[in-house]
Amino acid sequence: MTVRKLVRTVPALLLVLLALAGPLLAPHAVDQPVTAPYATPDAVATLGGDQLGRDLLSRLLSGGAPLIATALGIALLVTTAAAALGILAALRPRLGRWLERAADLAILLPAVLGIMLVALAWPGGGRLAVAAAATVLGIPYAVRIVAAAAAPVAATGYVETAAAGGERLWYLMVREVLPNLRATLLALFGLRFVEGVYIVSIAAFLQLGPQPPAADWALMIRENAPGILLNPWAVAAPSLAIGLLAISVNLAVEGIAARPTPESAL
Amino acid sequence: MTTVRVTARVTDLSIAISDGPQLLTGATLTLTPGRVHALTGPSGAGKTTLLRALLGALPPGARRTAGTVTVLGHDPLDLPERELRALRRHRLAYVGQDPGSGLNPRMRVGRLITETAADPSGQGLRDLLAQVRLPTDEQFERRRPGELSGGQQRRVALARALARRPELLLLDEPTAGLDPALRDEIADLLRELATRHGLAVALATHDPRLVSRCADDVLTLTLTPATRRTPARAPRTRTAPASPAPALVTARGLGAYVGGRRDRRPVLTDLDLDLTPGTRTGIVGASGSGKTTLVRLLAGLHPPATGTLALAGTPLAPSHRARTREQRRRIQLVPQNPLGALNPARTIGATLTRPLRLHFSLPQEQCAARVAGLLRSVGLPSEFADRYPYELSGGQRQRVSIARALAAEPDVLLCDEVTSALDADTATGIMGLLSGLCADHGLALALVSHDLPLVGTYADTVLTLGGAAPAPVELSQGRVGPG
Amino acid sequence: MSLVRFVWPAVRRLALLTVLLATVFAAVSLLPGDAATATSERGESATDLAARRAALGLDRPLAERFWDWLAGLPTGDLGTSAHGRPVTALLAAPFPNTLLLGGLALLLSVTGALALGSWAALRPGGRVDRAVATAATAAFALPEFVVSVALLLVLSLWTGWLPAVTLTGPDGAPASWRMLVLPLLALTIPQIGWNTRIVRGALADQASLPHVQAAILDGLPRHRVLTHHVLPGALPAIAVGTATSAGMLLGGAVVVETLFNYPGIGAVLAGAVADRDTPLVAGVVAATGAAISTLLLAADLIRDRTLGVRA
Amino acid sequence: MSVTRRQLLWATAGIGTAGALAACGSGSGRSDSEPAPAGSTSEQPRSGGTLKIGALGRASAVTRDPHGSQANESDYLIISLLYDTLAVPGDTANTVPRLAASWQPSPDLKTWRFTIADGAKFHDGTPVTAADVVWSLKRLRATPAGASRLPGIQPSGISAEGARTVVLVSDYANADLPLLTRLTTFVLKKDTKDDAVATASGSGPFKLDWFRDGNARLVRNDDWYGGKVLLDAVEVRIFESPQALANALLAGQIDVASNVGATAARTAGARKDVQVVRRPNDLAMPIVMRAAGGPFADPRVRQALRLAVDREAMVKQVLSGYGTVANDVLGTGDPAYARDLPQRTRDLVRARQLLGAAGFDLARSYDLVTTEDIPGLAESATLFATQVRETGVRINVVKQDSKLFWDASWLKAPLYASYWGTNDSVVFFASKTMVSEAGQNEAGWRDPAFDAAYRKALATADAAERAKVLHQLQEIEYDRSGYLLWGMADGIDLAAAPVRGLPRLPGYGRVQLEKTWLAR
Repeated sequence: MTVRKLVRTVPALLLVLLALAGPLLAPHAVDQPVTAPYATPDAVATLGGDQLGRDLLSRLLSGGAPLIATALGIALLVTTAAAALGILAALRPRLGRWLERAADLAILLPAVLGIMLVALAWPGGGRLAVAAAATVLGIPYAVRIVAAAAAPVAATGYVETAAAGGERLWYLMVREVLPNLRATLLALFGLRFVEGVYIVSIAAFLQLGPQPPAADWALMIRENAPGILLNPWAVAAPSLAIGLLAISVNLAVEGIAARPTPESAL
Repeated sequence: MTTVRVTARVTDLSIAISDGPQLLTGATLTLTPGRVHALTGPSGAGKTTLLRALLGALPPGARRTAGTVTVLGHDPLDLPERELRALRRHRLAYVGQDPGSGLNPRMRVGRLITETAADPSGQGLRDLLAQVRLPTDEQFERRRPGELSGGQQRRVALARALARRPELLLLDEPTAGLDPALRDEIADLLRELATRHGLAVALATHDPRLVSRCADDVLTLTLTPATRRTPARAPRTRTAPASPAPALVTARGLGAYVGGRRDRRPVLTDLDLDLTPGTRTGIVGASGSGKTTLVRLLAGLHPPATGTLALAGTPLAPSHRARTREQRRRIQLVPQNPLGALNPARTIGATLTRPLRLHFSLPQEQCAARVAGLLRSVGLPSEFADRYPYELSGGQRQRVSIARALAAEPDVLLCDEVTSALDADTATGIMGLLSGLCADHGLALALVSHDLPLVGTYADTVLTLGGAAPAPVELSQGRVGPG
Repeated sequence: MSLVRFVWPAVRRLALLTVLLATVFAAVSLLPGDAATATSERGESATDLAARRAALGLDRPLAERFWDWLAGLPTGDLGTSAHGRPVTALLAAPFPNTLLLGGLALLLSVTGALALGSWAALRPGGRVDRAVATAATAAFALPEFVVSVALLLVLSLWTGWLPAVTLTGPDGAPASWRMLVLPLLALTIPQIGWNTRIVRGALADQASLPHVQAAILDGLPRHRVLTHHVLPGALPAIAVGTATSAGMLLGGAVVVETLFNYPGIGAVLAGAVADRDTPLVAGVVAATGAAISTLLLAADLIRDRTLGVRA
Repeated sequence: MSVTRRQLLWATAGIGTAGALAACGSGSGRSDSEPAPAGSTSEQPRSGGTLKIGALGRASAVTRDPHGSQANESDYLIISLLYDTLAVPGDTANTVPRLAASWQPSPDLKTWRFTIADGAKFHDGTPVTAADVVWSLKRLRATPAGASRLPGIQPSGISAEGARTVVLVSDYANADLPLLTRLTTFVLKKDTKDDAVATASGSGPFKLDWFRDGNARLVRNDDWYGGKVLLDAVEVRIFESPQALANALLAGQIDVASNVGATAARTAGARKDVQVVRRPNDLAMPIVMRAAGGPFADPRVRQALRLAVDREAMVKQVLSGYGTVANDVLGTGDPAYARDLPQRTRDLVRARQLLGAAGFDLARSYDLVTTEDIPGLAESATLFATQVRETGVRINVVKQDSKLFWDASWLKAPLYASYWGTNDSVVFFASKTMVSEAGQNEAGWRDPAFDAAYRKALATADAAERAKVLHQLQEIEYDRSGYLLWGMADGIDLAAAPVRGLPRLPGYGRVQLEKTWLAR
């Protein structure tokens, strides 16, 4: 791992560390009103008050970890499932066609409707429901990407020779095809992480997923939106946090998964 | 002062991959207008690297370690990008090793040639087509590279190169994979271009006929000491049965199709084949006659439409998934394309160790020795074990692929164009190794190749596929039938 | 292009759409409560509730209800909503509005993505490339909600250049085109982020092909190599990529339409699910599904045509 | 699960059987709409101009049937401008005549005779007859929610006497029967077909120009019997979210944003050219503690919670100050409201004593169920839970999807937050939610003394006597009911500068735009 690669992962690690340590640094309790609703920044609340007058900075510091955990969970689940199914689809074309049709079906289903149906049918709703919805919706699309990337690898001489030479399916998947998909899978992971954040935000907009008084960046954006003219930080701060999170994670993933053959200039 | 104007001069040029193998050492060359200069030497000696150095386009990660290059008064290796681009656009021309893939598949022939033409008019286009002996009718100009034969593609690429009226023409293996008649035509064409247009031509080849036919000067590049190894015969103790044993692989009434649902066409119809231990069977035929399909069918990678297979008398399932591991060990395949034959993510040593552990579960410590032996048997130094495939040339990878097949100590070895990427003496070495195994260990060898002289010298029996089969090939060495 | 090549993918897409509608019908009925309870008033007695459930036909088995609804589809009758109004009438104005907004957003985002992606691909790893990549990631990471609120503040409330919400005329369409600008931008920005990544990836894959390397060695100028040798080859991947991501537009539409009060199908969908209004939900999915299917069909045809040419 | 939309269940606007609504000016002094329009009294009202008014509603729930269930406020606004009810809420008196010019009760307060205003005509010119009214009332009574809209009146009890008198007979003596005719009794022409209802002509101050997906344009009805209408036309716009509604007004695209909520009011507060119209006692957000059983059945526990809540903080934090502190008795706008009951304030020590005395289990946590239908409802539950934790009671806020809440938690859960979108008389809330046999007894509260006082109040015609009984009723409610009412939210509208004469009434009085005019 050259130094240049490590440097690109630093922002993401810093942000995640800050989010994990957040609750400890929070000056006030997360659900304790300390100032007037949408109060502008003052000595007590450095970033002002949210809709109930709770300290925005404390909620910002402790609102990161749950969102990151959810998005991380979604990204990991979707990437591993997609890797397994995608490579399987490439190695077994007949099965691949069925997975392709399932992916088409999922792409037709509007994501927002999918989230609603899964989250509302889930007993008790909440964060787990949205994570499940995001995973179920994300997998077909991701399988399509992995299958497309795995197809040329599966057709190469070394995979065919290994198959003809007596290797079993799981060995072909794990040892022959998977190592050559590192770049695709890492890029997919970065993409699904950001997609996870996006889906939790849309769910929060539809009042699904994390419930008040939980502190969660996506939920904070929707809760404080009416008061944006009173205390712009109430929406700006969590939005910036989500933006930085997405950029830093993708920067890190692109750093680690530097393209195998350096891209040729035109 | 020589009155002859020098087009390009290379003195003691050495090029290496940063902390990697040496690609080229101490090459010296002078190119003058009107003369054809041939670069020969074994694969991996740096012919292509030298050509690309003249073009100022070294492979990624490679850099000049010594020597100078001047082309038309400039040093292409550190020319500013704008001038280098102009040099390549107007005064230099390069035709790559595989021009078929070098042509934009979506462009029509007319567009391909006029894109870089100094005179893009219709007449100019027709002159160029005539010059490279291509049909100049309107219908041909509208065809796309996909609709042309290999030879036609090569000549379109040549026309595209000549369109800009260059002063220096660089060609990499201009006649590889062509039948003899076409090769002579290309050679005469290059000769005429050099003399009539005062073009300086440099071409890399390992086809002796081309060199003798049109080259004025010859530069033979030698392998750097590290890569020079002549393949030694691997001494093995198993005794081969003296009398011709019963057939190891018997195939009766084989039939197969290729192509997807819409463009299915039959390739093999009602074919019988016997591979007996110790014999070498050559499989020849025009491209597309089903040579590769047959071999893949035997290896269980292609579903047969009709016919049955048997290995040593017991029926053999058509798909490799249904065969026992032992059956799959006894039949080994060496794939056609050397570039895709080895898993880029694993070292050569790991690739060769896997069959040993899978079939013989050889303990780890003995594997290293066995791998070194295998590498030596195919003429590669044992240090290659911890190298990655991208650090090897096409020929070297092909030899590793052969070593991997031999690691499983198979009874049947199916080779698909194994010498296509090898130069003559390396190829001879490999064929010698395989023949030795046939003789000593009763290996049944199936050799697919379009290199008729090779098949002629080494195959005991020859199976010809496809309708218009070439004239029967004499079995004795030396004579080559019409291509 | 023989007709058969066109008919078969179309039939396949139609079958997929029918399967999707069946799953949606089943899924909505799985949700707790049903259309009758969802639209009942606070004081309604159990007997009245049962009477309304029978009136809405909710006591019939699910499969029967689905077939009746599907039978009406070809004639354009999408059944009646839980509030007693014909679904076709409910969607008559909103669907074309969302089609207009979504269509424009897709067009804008694809052209924008092609421009940005190509500009970035000129110098891989260069300053522009890194800047475009970071901007694209930020664009599609920020939820539509945040983008909409920011646009609203800057372009409407603080500067007053653009109207804050969309008001409709008697025909159900937005009264003036200026009301279309903010929702369009809010929908396009995340989509441009997504599509730029797709274009950039497709161009990168094409750039490594041998015929592009040959074009470079021919000394052709950078932009010519891009437009004539790289882009044509990348078009199929770009077409399929952008078409599949068109489905996300509806997700954005729900947010943007609610915030800018744009009279579209997104808001109707959100309300319909809240009311467990199966015919209305299925109607919306049928409409959007048909639109997305045609897009995917077009993308398939582009891909087949360009790939068909390759040897 | 409505998306941040205010979904007032107007069905609760059913009429209480007794009690008169004093002018909304009672309680905390005259409603101050700051900034008061410059010299409003001195300006001469001018006719002309089009008033663009925005109201909340969901595109998927749009309905046109005056007797149907109007989940959308925008639908109710359009219908109440097109059609007339017999009577309407008034600011000086509780029930102001509209289509019914006057009404007389029979001695036993069971039979009431309404006479139709003279000159009342439908938009197409035909006069309004008693037969039209009777047909309309019977159609209203036949709707699924008919019984709760006209409590105590059977379909057979609606008949006509001659062309201009309508007779309503109640099952029981009801001194305030006219209250029933105020909000839902829209009158259409006789025998209008169901599918023709949407385009049926009404008798209201405005006529329909066009209606499309919840938006509508209404033009002035020049020969309206109820007096001169000043506005040329009214354009009603449907808005999915209160935020879009407020933004539309701030951007000057609409003239009035109806019922936008406190946050929008504070945002507009900074703008000098925007009037913030406050209508006190508009919305109650009580915490309901189940009295029939479960952890809160013991009155001492309920009393403890009532003492644990910090009412000023709730009004300040949840309503941003746009509201008034309440005293656990519903019907704060009613003149008969017992203002003299001692205002309960926070007393944590007393609360802990009561919890100890009642042996309340402090180890486990209790669920407080709520929805997000109304801005502030979920926030009130969250803040309440935080405040009560100081007495050791751990409360966990559970936010449910709107449908799930009305099916599973309403009327059943031990502790939940409810809301009442209209402010009516003490007796209305008693009949609706607290009498043992009440249809919507949210707390499951059975109190014989309370029931007796309620029936006595209904049967007494004499005003002084009724006031005494009503006060006694409120004392019982104040001591033992299942409700914890910490405050009453103001109804808030935003209006552009030139708008004059907007109604000041809480609840559904806000739709009376016939006197509104534009000083532009």
